[in-house]
Amino acid sequence: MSDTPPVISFSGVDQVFTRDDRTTVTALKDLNFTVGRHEFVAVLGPSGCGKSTLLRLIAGLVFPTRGKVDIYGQQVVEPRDEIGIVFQRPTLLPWFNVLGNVTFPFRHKYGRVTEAEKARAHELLKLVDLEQFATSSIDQLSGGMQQRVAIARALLLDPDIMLMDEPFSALDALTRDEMSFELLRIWTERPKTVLFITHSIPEAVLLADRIIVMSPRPGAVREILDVPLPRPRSFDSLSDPRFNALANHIRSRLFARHAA
Amino acid sequence: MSDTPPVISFSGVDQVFTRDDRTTVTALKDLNFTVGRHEFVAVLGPSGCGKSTLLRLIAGLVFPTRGKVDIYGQQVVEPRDEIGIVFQRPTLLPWFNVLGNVTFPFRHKYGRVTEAEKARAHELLKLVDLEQFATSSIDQLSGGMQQRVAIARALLLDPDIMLMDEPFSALDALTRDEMSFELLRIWTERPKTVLFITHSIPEAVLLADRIIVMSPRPGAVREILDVPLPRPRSFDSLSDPRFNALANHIRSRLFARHAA
Amino acid sequence: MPSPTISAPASSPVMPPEAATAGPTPGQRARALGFRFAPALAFIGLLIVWEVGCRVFKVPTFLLPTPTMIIAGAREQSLSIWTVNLWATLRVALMGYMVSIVVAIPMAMALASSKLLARTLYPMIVVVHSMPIVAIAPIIVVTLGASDLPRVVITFLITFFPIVVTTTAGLLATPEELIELSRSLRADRAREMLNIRLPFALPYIFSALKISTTLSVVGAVVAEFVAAEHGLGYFIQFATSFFKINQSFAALILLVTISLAFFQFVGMLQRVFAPWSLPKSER
Amino acid sequence: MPSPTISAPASSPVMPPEAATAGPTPGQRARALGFRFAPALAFIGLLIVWEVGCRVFKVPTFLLPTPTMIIAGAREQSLSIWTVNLWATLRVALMGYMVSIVVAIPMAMALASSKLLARTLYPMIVVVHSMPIVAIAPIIVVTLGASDLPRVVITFLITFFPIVVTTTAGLLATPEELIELSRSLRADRAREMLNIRLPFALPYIFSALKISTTLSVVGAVVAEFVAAEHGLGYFIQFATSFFKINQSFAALILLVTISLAFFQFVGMLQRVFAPWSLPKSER
Amino acid sequence: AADKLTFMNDWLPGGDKALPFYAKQKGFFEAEGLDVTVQSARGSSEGITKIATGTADVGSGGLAALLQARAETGVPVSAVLGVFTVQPDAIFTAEGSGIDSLKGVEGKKVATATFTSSNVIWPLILQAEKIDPAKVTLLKVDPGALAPMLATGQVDATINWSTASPPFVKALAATGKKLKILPWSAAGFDGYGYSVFVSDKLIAEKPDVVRRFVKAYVAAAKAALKDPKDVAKTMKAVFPEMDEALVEEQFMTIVPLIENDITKAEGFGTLDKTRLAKTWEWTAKAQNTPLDKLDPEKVVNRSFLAK
Ligand SMILES: Nc1ncnc2c1ncn2[C@@H]1O[C@H](COP(=O)(O)OP(=O)(O)OP(=O)(O)O)[C@@H](O)[C@H]1O
Ligand SMILES: Nc1ncnc2c1ncn2[C@@H]1O[C@H](COP(=O)(O)OP(=O)(O)OP(=O)(O)O)[C@@H](O)[C@H]1O
Ligand SMILES: [Mg+2]
Ligand SMILES: [Mg+2]
Repeated sequence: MSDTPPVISFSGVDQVFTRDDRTTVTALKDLNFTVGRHEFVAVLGPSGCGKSTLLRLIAGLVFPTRGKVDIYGQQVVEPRDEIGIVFQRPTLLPWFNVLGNVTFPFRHKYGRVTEAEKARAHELLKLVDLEQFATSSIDQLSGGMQQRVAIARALLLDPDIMLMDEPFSALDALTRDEMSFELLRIWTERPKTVLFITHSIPEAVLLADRIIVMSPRPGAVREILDVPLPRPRSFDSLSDPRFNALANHIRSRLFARHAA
Repeated sequence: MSDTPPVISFSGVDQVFTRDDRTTVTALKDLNFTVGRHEFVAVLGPSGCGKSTLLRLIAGLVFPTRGKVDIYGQQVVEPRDEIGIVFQRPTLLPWFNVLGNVTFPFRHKYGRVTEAEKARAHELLKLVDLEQFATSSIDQLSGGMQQRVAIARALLLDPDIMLMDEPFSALDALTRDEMSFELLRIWTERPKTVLFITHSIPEAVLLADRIIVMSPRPGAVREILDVPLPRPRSFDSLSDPRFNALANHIRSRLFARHAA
Repeated sequence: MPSPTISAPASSPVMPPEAATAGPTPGQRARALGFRFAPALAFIGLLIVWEVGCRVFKVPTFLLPTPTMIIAGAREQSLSIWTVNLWATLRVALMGYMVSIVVAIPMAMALASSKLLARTLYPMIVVVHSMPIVAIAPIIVVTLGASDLPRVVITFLITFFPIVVTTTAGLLATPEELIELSRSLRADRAREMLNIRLPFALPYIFSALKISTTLSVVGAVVAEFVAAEHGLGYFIQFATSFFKINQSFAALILLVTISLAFFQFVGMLQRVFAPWSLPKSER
Repeated sequence: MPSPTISAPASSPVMPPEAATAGPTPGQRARALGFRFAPALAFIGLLIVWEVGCRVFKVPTFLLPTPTMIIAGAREQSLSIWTVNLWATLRVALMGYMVSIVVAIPMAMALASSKLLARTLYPMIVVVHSMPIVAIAPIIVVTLGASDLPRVVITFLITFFPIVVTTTAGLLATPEELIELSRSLRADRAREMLNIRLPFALPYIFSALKISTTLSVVGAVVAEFVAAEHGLGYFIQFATSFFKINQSFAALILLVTISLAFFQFVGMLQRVFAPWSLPKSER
Repeated sequence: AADKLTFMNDWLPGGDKALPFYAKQKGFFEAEGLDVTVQSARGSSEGITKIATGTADVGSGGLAALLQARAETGVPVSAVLGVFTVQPDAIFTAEGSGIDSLKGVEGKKVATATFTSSNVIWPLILQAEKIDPAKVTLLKVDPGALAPMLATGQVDATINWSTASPPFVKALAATGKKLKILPWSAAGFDGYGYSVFVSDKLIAEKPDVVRRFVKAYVAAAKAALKDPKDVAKTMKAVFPEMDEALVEEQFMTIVPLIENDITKAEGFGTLDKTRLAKTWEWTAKAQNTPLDKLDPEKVVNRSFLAK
C-alpha cells in the first residue's frame, strides 16, 4: 500500500496547550508519520501522552501549534466528511433513545434517516448485542452498553477513515474479542483506513497492520512497528509465535518508561 | 478469614428495573454471596450483566427488588460511612481543580480539609503520577488522567470498604500494572475489604482473594473462585503456573456464553 | 396535568427497602393522598387564614376584603363581563407570549452563534428591556394605534427578555464533547444549533418559558394600563378608582388564576414533550 | 469588564491553522479592533440613525426628541438633581436585587429539595409574582409606610421570580451521577445542595441574575410610579407631566444606562468568580 | 410644639397642585401652629385610601371620588372644603377642527386617558347633548399619548381636565395649531371638583387642628390667587427641576375653576347643598348607583369653615 498517496500524514506536528494558569503543556512533540490507504494502524502509549489529541488533530477538531496534518494530501483546516469517530467517552445524546443515537449522524448531516439506514442500524445493534435495547433511553444502559452504542453509530456511518479512541475499553474480554473480529470482518468487507487507539497490546497486534508506539508526555513517536501476521486474522493468530514476540517487544518498549 | 462475620452479604437479591416503556429488565437474579473482612474480591462478567448495579446495591444507592443486602450484618437502607467508591465514570466536579476533586470527600462530609489531608492528597497525586496537574482544571485532563484523579480521591478517604468499578479501564498496560501493585501495597498496609469490578482476567487473578464470575443478563453468580496464589503478590506471581491455569479457566467459563 | 405517580414497588430501584413490599400500606396511601392534595389543602388553609385574619384584626375592607366579600363582589358583575375581560387579557397575553417565543429563541440562537453579534445586539436587547413601558407608552400608542397591537407589543417587550437570556445561556452551556461530536460530523452551525444545542438547552428554555407565562400576563395588564377598553387589568384599575374593591380583588384573583394555570400548563408541556429534560424524579 | 482576548497563536488549539503563524497580521488586528469596539460603533451608529431619522422624517419632537435635544434637555437640570434621582432609583434597585437573591436562592433550594414543598409553595410564588403591582400597591404602601421599604418590596416582588424558577431548574438539572457521588459520601441534603447542586446550577443562576438586573431597575421604576418623591422613574413621570420630553428622555437614557451597566457587571462577576460556569469561548 | 399633619395631594406636584406647597412655604401652616408634610398620591382614590388608613391626615382630590368611596365602602373620610366649584372636565380640540361645541364631536375620533373619572361621565354628556355614542370613536390610551395624538392629528379631540392644557398648547404649537377647550359644564355637568378631605379620626380627636388647618389653607389659597407669579416662584424653590413659567401657566388653569361667579356668590370653599347634591347625582348616575345609597350631606363637614 506504500505506492498510494498517504491518507493521513503528520509532518513536524507539535501540540501545545495553555492551561488556565497560563503555563503550557506540550501534548505532542514533533510527530511525523503517515497512514496509507486502507491501512489499519493502532496507537499505543501511556495515559496522557496525547493519543486523543492526535485523533482530534486528524478529525480537524484542534489544529497543531506547529507543523501540519494532511488528509489525502490536503491540510486539515476543518472536520472532513469522510471521517467517522468513536470518541473515548461514548458521547451519546440523552434526548434520543439507542436507535436514535445510532442513526443520529444521518439525521444530523442530512436531516433525514432512510428506512435502509434504520434497518442497517438494527443490524448493527444486533452485532453489538443491543437489539433488545433499541428503544431504551441512554441513562438506562450500562457503561459498556453505551460504548457499544457509540461503536454502532460510527459503523453505521461507514466512513472512509475511521478514528477509534479506546473503543473497547469498557467491554469484557469476550465481547471485546467478538467485537474485534467483527471490526476486522467489516474492515475486510468494506476496506477503510482505521486509526485505532487502545491500551491493550494484544488487541493492537491482533488488529493492526502497523502499530505506533508513543512515549510519555510530551508525546512523541517512539517506534512504528509492522505487524507481520498474515490476514485474515482469527483466534489462531493469537497462537502464532510472532504474535507473542511482537506483543512482548512492545510490552518491553512501553514498560521501559525512561528509554530514549 | 472465614470465621469473622461477613462484611458484605447478598441473600436472594433480585434487581429489576422498569424502563420508560414500562417493560422490565432483570439486571440481577438471585444473588447469594458473602465477602469477608479484609477480603479482596474481584467481579468479572460480561458487559451489562449487572456488576455496577451490584456495586450500587452495596453502596446503598439502589435497593433490591427482592432479597436483601447486608453490611456488617445490617441491612443496607442508605449509604454508609465506611464505604468509598470509584465509579465507572470518573465523576469529577468541574468547579474544582484536580486537588480540589481529590480532597472533595472531606470537604463534602466534614466541611473542611486539613493540611494533613492536603499533604496526603499531594502524595496520592504523586502516586497516580499527576502531581504536576494538581492545579489543572478537570476538562484539561485526558480520560486516563481523570480516572486516576477519581482513584486518588477514593484512596484519600481510606474507607473500610472500597468499591471499585473498572478503575483501571482507561489506563495503559504499564500504568495499570503499577497502579495494581500500588493498590495491593496500600491494601496490605491498611487492610480493607475491597470489591473490585474489572474486565481484565489477569488483573482479577493478580489482585483478588476470590473472584465472582457472573453470567450474562440477567446477571447471576456463575461461579466463585478462590485464587490460590500466595501473598504478597508481585510481577513474579504472573509467571506462577497457577496464575495461568486460573486465568484460562475463567476465560473458558466466561467465553462459554451460553453455559449453565 | 399528570400528578406525580406513586410508583409501584418494582418500578423505582431507588426506593428504600421498607417500601419494596407488595402494595402500598394504608399509611403510605394516606401520605400519597396528602401529597396529591397538598396544594389544594394549602390553598384552602390560606383562604381560611385570610378570612379569619381579616375579621379578627379588623383589616379595613377597602384595603383588603375577605374572600367571602370578594366572592360577593364577583357576583355583582355578570358572567359575560368577566368573560369579556378575561378573554381580552388572555388573548393579549397569549399573543405576546407566542411572539416572544418566536422572536426570542431565534435571537438567542443568533447571540449564541456569533460573539460579535452578542457584543453588539445583547446590550441593545438589555436596553430595550429596561425601558420603563410607562415612559415609552406614548410612542408605542402613537405609532401603533389603539388596537390589540400596542398591547401585544408591550407584552412582548416585557416577556421576551428572560427567554433570550436564559436560552442563550443554555445554548452556550452545551458540553464541549457534544459540540465536538457535531463538528466531527461536519454538520453546519444551523444543525449544531437545532440538533445539539437546542435540545440540550431545553431545561433552560422551559424555565424561561415558565417565567414568561406570568410575565406575559403581567405584561398584558401593564399594556391595559397604557391602552385598553377591556381586560382584567383595566377592570382592576377601574374598579379600584371607583372603590369597588371587592370587584377589583375578584378580578385580581381571576388574573392570578390564569397565570397559575398558564404556568402549570407549560410545566405539563415539558413533562409530555420533553420528559428527558426533567430530572428523573419529576418525569 | 475584561474584553475577550484575541489569543496569541499558541494559546488556542482550536484556532484554524492559518492563524497559527507568528503574531497577528494587520488584517487580524483590524478585525480584533473592530470586534473590540463593535458595541461602541453600533451604539454610535444607532445614535446617528436616530438623529438623522428624526430630522429627515420630521418626527414630532414631543414624541421622540433627537439625541442632541436630549443632551440639551439633560443640561437643563443641574447635576445634583440627576445624582439625587439616580441614587434614589439605584439604591432601591440594588436593595431589591439583594433581597431577591437572599430570598430566592434559599427558596429555590427548598423547592428543589422537597416535592411536597414544591407542590404547595410553587403555586403561591407564581401567584405572588403574577399579581399586578398596581393593584396591590395601596396595600403595600399603606402597610409599609412611606420609606424606601415599600419600593424595595415592590422591586423584590418583580425581581425574585426569575431567580426562583431558574435556580430551581438548575438545582434539579444536576446530573444523577454527581448526586450519587454525594449520596455515596453520606453527605446530608444541605451539603448536597451547597456543594453539588448549587455550583452545578451556577450557569442557570447567573442567567437569572442577569435577567433580574434589568428587572430590578424596572421594579424600582414601577415602585416610583406607585409611591415616591424622587428617582428617575418619578422624574420621568414628572417631566412628562410638564411636557419636558427632552428631560424625560434624558432620564430614560440614564436609566437604561444603569441597567446596562448593572447587567454587564453581573456578567463580569461570573467571568471573575465562576469562570468554569461559562462556556470556554466566553471565559 | 406644632401639630404634625401629613397632606396627601392627589397627584404629582405641579402648578395645579400648588396650594398646599404654597401654604407650607409661605408660612400659612406655621402661623396656625401646624407642621405639614406634603406627599403625592397617584390619583384621588389612592389618596383617599391613604387618608382612610391613617397614612395621611388631610388631603385633596375629586369630590366625586370621595362620594363614590363612601357609597361603596364607607371610608372614614370627610370633605371640609370645596375648592373647584366648576368641574374641570373638558373636550380639547384644535381650532379649525370643525368641533365648535360638545355636539361637534359627533362623527369624530376622540381619545381619552385609560383611567380618568371623566370616562364614566362621558356617556352622560353624550346623552345630555343627544349625541349618538355609535358615531363617536373613543380611544382609551396612556395619558402621555393624548397631546401627541391630538397634535399629530391622529384624533380630532381629547377628553381632559382643563388643568392639563399647557402641554397641549405647546404640542399643538409645535404643529402650528391652537388649542380650544370646550368645558363639559356646557352640558350641565355641574358640581364640585377638587376638594379638601380630612380623616374622620382627626375630626373626632382634634377638631381644633382641623379648624386651624382649614383656616391656613383658605388664607393660602386666597393669597395664591392674588399672586400666581409668586406661586410659581415658590414651587420652583421647592422643586428646582420645575420650569417656573410652566408652573405659572398650570396654576392659571385652575384659577377660573376656583374664582368664578359661583365662588363670588357663595364664597371660597363652601360646600353648597344643591351643588353637592348635583355632584352626587352625576356620580350616582354614572355608576348606576341608586341615588339613595348615600346621603351626600353625611360626607361633608362644613363646620370648620369660618364664615
Ligand atoms: N483542552 C486542553 N487543555 C489543556 N491541556 C489539554 C487539553 N486537552 C488535553 N490536554 C493535555 O494534553 C495531554 C494529552 O492529552 P490526551 O487526551 O491526548 O491524552 P491521551 O493520550 O488520550 O490519554 P488517555 O489515554 O489517558 O486518554 C494531557 O497532558 C492533557 O492534560
Ligand atoms: N436506571 C436503570 N434503569 C433501567 N435499567 C437499568 C438501569 N441501570 C441499569 N440498568 C440495566 O441493568 C443492566 C445492568 O447494568 P449495569 O450497569 O449493572 O451493568 P454492568 O455489569 O456494570 O455493565 P458494564 O460492564 O457494561 O458496565 C443493564 O441491562 C442495564 O440496561
Ligand atoms: Mg485519550
Ligand atoms: Mg458497569
